[in-house]
Amino acid sequence: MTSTVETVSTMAEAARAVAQGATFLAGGTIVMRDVNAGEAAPRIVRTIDPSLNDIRISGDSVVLGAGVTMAQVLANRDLEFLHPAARMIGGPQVRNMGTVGGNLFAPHPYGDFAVALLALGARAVMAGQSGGRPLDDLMRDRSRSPALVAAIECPRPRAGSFGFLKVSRVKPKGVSVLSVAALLPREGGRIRGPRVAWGAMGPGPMRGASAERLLDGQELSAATIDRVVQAAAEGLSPPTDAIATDWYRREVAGVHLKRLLEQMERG
Amino acid sequence: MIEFRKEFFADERDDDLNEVGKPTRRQDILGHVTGRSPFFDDHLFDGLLHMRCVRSPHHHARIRRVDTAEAEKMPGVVRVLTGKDVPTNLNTLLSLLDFGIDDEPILSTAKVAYRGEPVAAVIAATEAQARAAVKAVRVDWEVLPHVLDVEEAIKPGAPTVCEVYPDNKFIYHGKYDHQKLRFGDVEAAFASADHIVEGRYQMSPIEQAPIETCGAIAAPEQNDRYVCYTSTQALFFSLGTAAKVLQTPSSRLHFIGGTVGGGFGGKVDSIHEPLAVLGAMLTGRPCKYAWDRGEEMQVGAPRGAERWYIKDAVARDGRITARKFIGYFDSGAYTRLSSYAIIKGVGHLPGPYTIPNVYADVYCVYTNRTPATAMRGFGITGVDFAIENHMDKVAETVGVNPIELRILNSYRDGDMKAHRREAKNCALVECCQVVAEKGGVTLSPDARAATSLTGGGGERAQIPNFTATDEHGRVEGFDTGSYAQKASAAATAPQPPRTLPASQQPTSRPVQPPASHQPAIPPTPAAQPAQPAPPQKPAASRSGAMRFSSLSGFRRR
Amino acid sequence: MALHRGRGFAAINYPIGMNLGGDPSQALVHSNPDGKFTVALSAIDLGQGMKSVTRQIAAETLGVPVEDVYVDTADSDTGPHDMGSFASRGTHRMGNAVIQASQEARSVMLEAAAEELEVDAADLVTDGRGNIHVKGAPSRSITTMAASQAAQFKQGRTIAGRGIFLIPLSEVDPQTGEMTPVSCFAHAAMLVEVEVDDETGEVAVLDMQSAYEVGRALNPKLVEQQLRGGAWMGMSHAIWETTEPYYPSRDHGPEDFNAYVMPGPGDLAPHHISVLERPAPDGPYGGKGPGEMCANPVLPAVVNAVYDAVGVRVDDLPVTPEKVLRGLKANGGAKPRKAL
Amino acid sequence: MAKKPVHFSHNGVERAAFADDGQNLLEFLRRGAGDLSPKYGCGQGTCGACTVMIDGETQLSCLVLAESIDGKSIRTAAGLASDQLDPLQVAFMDHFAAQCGYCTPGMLVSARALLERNPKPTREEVMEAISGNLCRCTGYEPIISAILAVAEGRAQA
Repeated sequence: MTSTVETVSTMAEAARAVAQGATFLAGGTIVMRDVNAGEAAPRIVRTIDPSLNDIRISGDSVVLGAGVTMAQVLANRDLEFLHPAARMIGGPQVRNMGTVGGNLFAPHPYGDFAVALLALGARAVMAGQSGGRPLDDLMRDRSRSPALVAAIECPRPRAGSFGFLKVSRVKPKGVSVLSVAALLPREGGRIRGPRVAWGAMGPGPMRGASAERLLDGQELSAATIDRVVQAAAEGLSPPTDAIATDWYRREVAGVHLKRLLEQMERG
Repeated sequence: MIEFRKEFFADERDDDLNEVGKPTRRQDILGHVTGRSPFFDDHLFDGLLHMRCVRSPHHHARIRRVDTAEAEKMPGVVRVLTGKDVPTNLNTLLSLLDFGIDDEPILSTAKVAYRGEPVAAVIAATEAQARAAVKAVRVDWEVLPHVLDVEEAIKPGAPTVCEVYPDNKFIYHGKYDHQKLRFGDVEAAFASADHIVEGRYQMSPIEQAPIETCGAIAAPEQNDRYVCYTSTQALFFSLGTAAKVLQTPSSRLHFIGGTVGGGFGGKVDSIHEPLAVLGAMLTGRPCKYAWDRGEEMQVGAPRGAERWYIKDAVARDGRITARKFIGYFDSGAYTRLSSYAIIKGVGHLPGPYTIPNVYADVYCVYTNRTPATAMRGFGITGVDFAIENHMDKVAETVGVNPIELRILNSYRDGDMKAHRREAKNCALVECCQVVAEKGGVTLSPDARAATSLTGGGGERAQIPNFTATDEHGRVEGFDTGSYAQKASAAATAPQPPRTLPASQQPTSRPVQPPASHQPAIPPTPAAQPAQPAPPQKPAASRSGAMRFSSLSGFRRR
Repeated sequence: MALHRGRGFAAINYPIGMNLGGDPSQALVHSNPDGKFTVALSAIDLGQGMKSVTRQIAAETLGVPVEDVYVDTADSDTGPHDMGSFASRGTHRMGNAVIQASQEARSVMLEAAAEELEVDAADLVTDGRGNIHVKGAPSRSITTMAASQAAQFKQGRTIAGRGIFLIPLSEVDPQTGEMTPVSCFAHAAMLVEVEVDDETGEVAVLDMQSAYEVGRALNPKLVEQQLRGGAWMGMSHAIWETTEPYYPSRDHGPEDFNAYVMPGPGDLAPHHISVLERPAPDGPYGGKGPGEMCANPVLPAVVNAVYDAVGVRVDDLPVTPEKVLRGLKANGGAKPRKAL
Repeated sequence: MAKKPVHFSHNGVERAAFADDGQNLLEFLRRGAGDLSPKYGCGQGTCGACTVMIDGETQLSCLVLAESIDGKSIRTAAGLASDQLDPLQVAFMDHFAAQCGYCTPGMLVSARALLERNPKPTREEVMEAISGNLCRCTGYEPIISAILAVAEGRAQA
């Protein structure tokens, strides 16, 4: 199927087209690849709406336009907590192209930035709708987005409470064996309401419920970490692909979560 | 991080030359850094058409019907080719050198034997249109059982991958279903060895992965000729193949290449040139046929997998007295170049060592996967991985330093090699010594004093008095002949070759050693019982007519 | 977690060219009236430097500066037959053909010069800088340009030469495998140091120490390109690459460079190369062909190093983290050997 | 098929051309603008051979919709040399940093973009900058050396 591309001036128009079944083209790293392969939808829409690239920083949260690129994230000091994840997306060219919104829909093994956002408890603002919708909802079935994502609202984590790790076969740029992000808010030394998210450990970014359960209310001691590591892969359904088998991903998930937690503990 | 150790072999070299030995800049470097080097796809043509193939989604299937009607009506589509459009729709690459029987269709019509095998080619105005039309070609498949493992493929009852070789093994010299190497008597040496060391090694299939994918652009030229810009690694292989497949005099073909974005062996197969030229012939317009990256990786022929079993007899001091190989090359669905790689590989055994008794049975095995072809180190890399991994096991078994072990067994000038030619110009010992020195590995005085120029010859120059030979794997149905002249023999073969039943196989001596000696080596493949007659093999191209090969002159086909 | 270091060694030889079909290559060399030479081939430069090495060989043989030689390849209308660029045959086979063609062209050039200088051609030598002079008498000289112009416009001589390399077709004995496979061999030895992560099975290559014997290094920088790039490829074959990660299953075959993994710039190991040069008696100026064999010793050396580091021997390539980890689990953990 | 007009600056020269619907920038530059220096290696964004600079940023031209560069400035390897070669080009020649030459144009564009935003990169920064450009021939080391030589002022311009 050959594709037709429409360019519209506003997000609202783009949202209407998406509602009618069009595919939204942003950075191009996913959709243009499909266009080249003859696998894209017949109707593609893009917008030159500048709001897509807005970055708004407030005291306790940030709002990233869905068209903000990884490079723009990396260029912004207020977004330092997102740099470890943004830095691990693709090579320099892909980071200049790939967007925050696109990464939410990047198929396995991509989507590591979304893993970070998921752990941070970010919400997606849909075009033409007020209020955000938790990424957890959106990630449940990424193939059927209910509407066009206009922006991401992301709480800013307290210093030292958020960490991200991506494991690749190729350095410095490679796709995920897995990625893992952890948000560990503390109250009096104890972890309260932790959020752990995994990449490449399921069909898309997934919460690590078992790790969260074992971390909640605990101090980040060696004993806690040991318990978490043992159960890390519970409830996850990693795929087998050219990079690794499901067995391998399960085997090393705990090892890498441990390394992330220890790294966060060291600060 | 590079040094030239001029002190070695200095008296064999005259270092006083004008141009040779100088670090002169590459002739092509200015073009490379300015982006002006003309790769095949850097030749622009107005009205260029794009060809893409319809490919099998199955490992093995009969083609009941190919329906191109809908595709032909798609926007931009100029023509859809199927096998009937290809003048000689059966080829084997080395037929230009009279080696092997034509076994591979250009566009398959009867069946497919690997996932990705082409059955039709769409020619359209844009690549996107060609891709869209490819999806509109309807193929009615009858899926057949498939086999993917080399040792499964040669078991009785395995599905026949390629009808030309019904037992899934290439036939060498019109006589044997494998290539033999026999030097001395390995079984006698095993019987008296201090140690037996065995191993099984699996070399992986590998993509050549040039950054430029493989392709060609052909266009009508003046004087009823066709120009073809190509990424080929072998200009006359590609030209000769196109002439043969298109039944056209080679004088009508003008091939231009030579500036290629990496090859590593993956651009020898001459897949694109015949179809690009055919497209130009049938449409009268310039036509490009190139792989995308996905095709390059999964449809383009990889370095084939190899499985090796090695068994050594080793003396207490680390000297290897016998080495036996059983090797299986995974050729994939068709022969391409694997049959020859085995010849080259067998001439390389037992590696750079002087071993008085050597045995090898190496099989070119057909499986339902992408045909294999050349890659950097073709015929050698896989077995060297096996040998040198094995040497490490030998070193551990006898408790000898691994570098020392290599020097101890290293071939020297004047030694007799297993293929019965004298070793000359050797330098393995010196390489080992230099690395030991750099790595701080202490060698014994003997190993330090060793040289490639000394210690060889004499008794080591002798061909063994007795070499055990055998007739296992004997096939009937081919005329015997040299490996280099077999196409003519094949032309007269009335039936596909068959392996003789075991009871009829002549053997000059038992080749199966006591089982206790070689648990890791699979039994010498037993002769297979007769199978139902395979489908009649395509015979269209094997008329008796003389044709000219640009590579090897006139010969009968 | 523990990281374990180990070293592995391998040594190989490598056959140059092939015996199939006599392995022929042809070359044509001619000069224009300015004394500049064109070498017409149908050989392929895939990056290995075919154009450059034949250019240097032609210049050396002709006795002219390399700048005065241009290698034109590959056009089937003008370049004579060549088997192709594979089997490490290019430098050796085509180099020999270019020498032969250049020798013939040189002899005509010297005859033209001799006629102008009124001396015997046998007494003439070239200085490699564009001059031809009487041996021992540099003042009695003529430029290659003047000689070429005289040949073209005055003497009616064609400064041109033809060359071919061909070996006798070798039979292979079906019963014993007796054959003449190739004409000469290159050699290599390699010591690789690796580091293995015993919790993840990941292998990092830390260092490579090599010795490569390549015949004469016809252009040391081109040789280095092959050895360095080839060793990288060998390391890639050893640990990263395959088209069929679960061979013999065909599932999960990579279709892009994200799934087809190869070591990136962050995976490189220092590679300390020593080049040895034992000239091949039948090679062009003793050259062999380093292009293929450079990768080969790395594969087994890596496997042997991993075994040395943790006691896990991976007999099927590539040495993925999964295979190492499975081996570690089967052995009950790392069993460092440190035998080298 | 719809054609869309595109005005853009191409290596400093103002140009106008028509892009096909869905056409990527790589094809547009090569067949539409006759700039053959960006190369097709994958069409998937995984090899970097098609790298160009768009308003000073490296992007993968195979994944850029051609019409989206309307009003933008494109630089390619073909535009690196003006009266004289770019120092990176000279360094690539001197360091034998190209073999087959197919990845070279994209590699040079990535290197040029690096040095423009970071004239004194570390080795790690160089490796990061070229990590989206695959080379199958060299093993990267000569490429890294060439770029560092320019950064350290060791290369002759």
